[in-house]
Amino acid sequence: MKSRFVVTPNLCTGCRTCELACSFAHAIDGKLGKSRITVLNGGMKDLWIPVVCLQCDDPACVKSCLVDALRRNPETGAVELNQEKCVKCMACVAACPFGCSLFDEQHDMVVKCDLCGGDPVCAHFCPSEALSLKPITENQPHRQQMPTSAPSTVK
Amino acid sequence: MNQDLRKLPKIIDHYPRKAESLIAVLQDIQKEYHYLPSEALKQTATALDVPLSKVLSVSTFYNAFSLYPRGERVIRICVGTTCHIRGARQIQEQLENRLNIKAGQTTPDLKYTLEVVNCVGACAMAPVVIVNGKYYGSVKVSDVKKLLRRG
Amino acid sequence: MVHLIINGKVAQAEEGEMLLTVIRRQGIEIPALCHHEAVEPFGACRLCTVEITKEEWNGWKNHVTSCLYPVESNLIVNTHSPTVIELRKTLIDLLLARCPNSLKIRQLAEEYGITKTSYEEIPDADNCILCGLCTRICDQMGFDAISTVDRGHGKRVAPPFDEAPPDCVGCLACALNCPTNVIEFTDEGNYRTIWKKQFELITCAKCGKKTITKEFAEVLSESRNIPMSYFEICDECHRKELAQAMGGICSWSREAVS
Amino acid sequence: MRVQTPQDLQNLRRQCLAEQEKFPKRVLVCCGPGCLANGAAKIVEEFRRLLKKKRIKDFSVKALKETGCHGLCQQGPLVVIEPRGIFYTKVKVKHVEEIIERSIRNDEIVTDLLYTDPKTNRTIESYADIDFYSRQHRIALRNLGKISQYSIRDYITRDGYQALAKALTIMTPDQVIEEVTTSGLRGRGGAGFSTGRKWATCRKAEEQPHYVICNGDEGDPGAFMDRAIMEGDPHSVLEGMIICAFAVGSQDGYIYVREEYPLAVQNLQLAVDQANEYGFLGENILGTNFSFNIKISRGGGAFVCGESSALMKSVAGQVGEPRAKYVRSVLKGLFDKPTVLNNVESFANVPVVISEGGKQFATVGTSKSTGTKAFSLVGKVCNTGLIEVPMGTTLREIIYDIGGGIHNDRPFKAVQTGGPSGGCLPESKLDLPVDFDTLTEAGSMMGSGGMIVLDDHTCVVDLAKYFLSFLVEESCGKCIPCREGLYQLHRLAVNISEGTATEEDLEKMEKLSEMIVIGSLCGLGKSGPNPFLSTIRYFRDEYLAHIRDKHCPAGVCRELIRYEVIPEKCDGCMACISTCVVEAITGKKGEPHIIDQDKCDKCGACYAVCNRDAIKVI
Repeated sequence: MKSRFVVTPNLCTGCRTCELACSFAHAIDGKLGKSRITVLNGGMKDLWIPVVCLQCDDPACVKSCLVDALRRNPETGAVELNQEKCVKCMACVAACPFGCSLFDEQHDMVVKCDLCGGDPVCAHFCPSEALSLKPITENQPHRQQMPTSAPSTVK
Repeated sequence: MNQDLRKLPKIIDHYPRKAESLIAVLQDIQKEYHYLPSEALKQTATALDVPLSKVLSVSTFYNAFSLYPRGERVIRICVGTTCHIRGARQIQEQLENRLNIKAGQTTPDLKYTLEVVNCVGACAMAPVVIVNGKYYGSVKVSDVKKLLRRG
Repeated sequence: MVHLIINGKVAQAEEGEMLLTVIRRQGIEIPALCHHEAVEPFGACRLCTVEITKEEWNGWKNHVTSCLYPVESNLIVNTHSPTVIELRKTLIDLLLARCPNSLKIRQLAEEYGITKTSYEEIPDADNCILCGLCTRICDQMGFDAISTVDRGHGKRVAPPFDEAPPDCVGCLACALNCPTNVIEFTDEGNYRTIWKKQFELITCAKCGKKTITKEFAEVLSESRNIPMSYFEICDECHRKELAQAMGGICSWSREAVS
Repeated sequence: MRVQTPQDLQNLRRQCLAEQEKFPKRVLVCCGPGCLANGAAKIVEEFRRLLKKKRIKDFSVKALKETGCHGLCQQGPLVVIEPRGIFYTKVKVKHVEEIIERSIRNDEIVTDLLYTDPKTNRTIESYADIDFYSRQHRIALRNLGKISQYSIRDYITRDGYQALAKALTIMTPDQVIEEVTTSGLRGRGGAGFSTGRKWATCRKAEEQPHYVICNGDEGDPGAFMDRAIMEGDPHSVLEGMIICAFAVGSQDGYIYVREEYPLAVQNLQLAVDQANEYGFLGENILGTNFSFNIKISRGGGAFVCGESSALMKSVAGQVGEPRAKYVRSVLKGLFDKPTVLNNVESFANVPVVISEGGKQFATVGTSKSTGTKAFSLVGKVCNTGLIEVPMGTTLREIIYDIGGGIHNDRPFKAVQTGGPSGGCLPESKLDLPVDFDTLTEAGSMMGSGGMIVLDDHTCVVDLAKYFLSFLVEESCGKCIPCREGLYQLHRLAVNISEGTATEEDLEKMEKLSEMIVIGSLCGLGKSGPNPFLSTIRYFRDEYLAHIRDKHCPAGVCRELIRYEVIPEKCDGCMACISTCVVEAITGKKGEPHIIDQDKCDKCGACYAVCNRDAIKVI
């Protein structure tokens, strides 16, 4: 695990370039894919929160999948959805407490963020470092505590 | 029509409670009640821990089983190759016309069930007809009337 | 690592991989109507048949279904040999006789240059090609709600006794993966109906959007210990809630800073 | 009474022989499939009833034996008086009294019950002198008709379980496999795979446990050799299985028996219970540390379950759908564990292979197909019945020398072997030797042993149509080439028999057949088109007669024939009128009848009923 995808909402300007980058990155046959990241208002003016899969430690989506189509990729630490195995039963979409398994109507398939295989395209295009890929150094705390039920950042 | 299934637990307990015993249990149910009542299938499914859909799959795949009540007299016409070339077809048609049902059906009054079976191994005595388990060899078209009273 | 030759080009595969996976990895498209990665390969439709041979077989050829033929080193595979093409055409021709108005089969037929079946069309046949995907996926998910009944040409897929299947939870995996879209279902108002069984759909507590059926959620909650509360609102509202929650923390930290 | 050591077995054998010698005469009533259908059970009851009342020196009801199929079913019900082998044929209940008084109490022979050889018109006293028997060589059927079906002691008097004792106590599993391999024994179910090699592969498979299965499905219509062995000599099958289990290292065995064979299930279960009781089955057999149990698994009534992977699904209580065999069942069979599956007849041969030794066994038959093969010789042949001949015997010898030629001296047309997966061979092929490979090259196959002789009254198009409709009904429905392909092939065959087909249809059928053979998942589909392919190969002109001239030469295909009364021969006996279900025949008693061609649905019942040959087929 060389690097870690870090979300720092305070720096987010709400410009949604990340959504654009994600849609383009996941286009199929020229048709844009649904963005796996959504920038939403945090409850105050000018407070924007990029909402994206937290790659949980004990993911509800993996537990909900009855055909074992969701698996963690050890290199990237991301929980990846194997499209060929998915039977579109929508269990993971309903079970994810953060709504980060989505249904892409355009391509009629379930999608989720897989950190673009370890090099998230949204982090590249984010103008304000709200989304960034930080190399992991030894003295970094193992995991940053987040006040949600599932610690966010990745092992 | 709810069949009284008092004997069912004894039939099921005769075999280990494993999926492997399904066909043996179904055969004993078929022997006892002459068909597979739906209630019996449900209880067998739970007893052997086999999904009900799979029990139905097996009950409809094999010729031995019938989901519908059979007549008192089950007439089985052998249509194996030897019986076929020695006139089984005419005997089948005579029986079908006299009973006014097609092979595989039961008369409305539940008196007769007519079935065809692929070779029972008595080919030397073709054509063979079995009425309630009793074998009749070298059956001729003219014997058909007598057959209806037998068994 | 196993090395084999597919259509003249060398290909690599892991021990135990099936031929079809390797063929597809080379970007070669061959039909495989009864194949789905979620379930074991089945070998029913035979459309993925390819021609194989080996040096040491000196000329002898074999035709195998690639979906379940394990890779072997120095196997020579031809995915579009004349015999294989003719077999696929025959299979599609036979399928057209069975389901003349199935869109999927007609598309496949066009691909192989067949417009109309050369056999007698089967009277009142539905579009089911008995690929078994619906029953096998349902089994794989642990519900075993539907199965095939009877055998031979009269074989069909049905719930037990052709009544509402007790074990079905209305997850639609059967209907959505049927290659010829034969399994009917309706989502109207709060209800979903499939296999003559009615299910109540969960309505999102916030925005009223319909998600999965209650029965499905209960099964997931019990068997995979997922709190029922996760299912109360839809994915969109979950995201909004997450944004509000994270928003609360940031504004608290902003006040602390300023 | 457990046999703990080989010595115990020898003592037991002497004891059983002594019991038998108490009765100088023995009465053997054949209760095989054919004779049973002809009323053999009533004859046994009559013998019992009379013997209870009568006092006869040196004879009691214990010397009355119900045996398995004796062989010449056509002459059944059969009664044999040993030791002279007096062979009474077509015995009725009313003859029993006479047989007891004249043949058992005294030494006379009831001459009018003896067999008369149709060729020489001589009555023959002992079955051993009848051509039907003298030309046979019996290994798998060695005990049939000679021992009671219900007695393990009878089996032991004929060296029963000696081979097992030899294998278990003085041979190693590898030596057993070596012996079976050198014997050249190949699967008698029809596939002809080397039994020795199969056992060797299973023995080497690491996964445990190993299973041994006996395939008693015998789905081919017209075949009843396995039934006769299972009912008449079950212990030879058990002994073969136990030796196999010892060789491949298995503790659990199954015998899969067809649903249509209830008697076989009953006799096999009795044999298993007796074998357990005597110590040939169960824990520490014959005092060794080898244990083996056998369970009977009843089939559900599906021809496809003759195929090994479908059979194993059926034993596991599932639907009999075959799986692709790229991983052979010797490695992944029943419950996905290594499994040896052999046919009833193969197992029945094993004890002889072990007791005689592989080399000696291989001297019989041909180099590539050693040993003998049992056939159920049926159809339009004079001596229908169960035979066993060395491999390499020609079809002509079987049909004419043993079978006694064609019934009513009608012209021979073809012989059908291999059941629905086999084919028809015409007169020109009669001199082919019967073995695993030659018939296959000629477009048919030896198969499991059904041999159906056809005369000119059989229409090959009707026969091909019959086999195709049989397979359409018995197909498991899993794969498209078989489920859909055979259905369409059958539809086309029906069109030919109804005279609505064109010559292009023939080419289409041949092309479709080729694709079914290539595309099908299992043997049923791959060999399904054989009956059609072999009849079109040898009887193409008959197909063309149906298509071009709308004429069925054999007078069978209904849409192409007409039944007419021959006025001069018809004496107005009204038999056909009462049989005709569509009331198409009119006429008064004593006057020639007339068939109304519009009403007549050509079912052929009048033709079958008329015993004055007053109805002709055009």
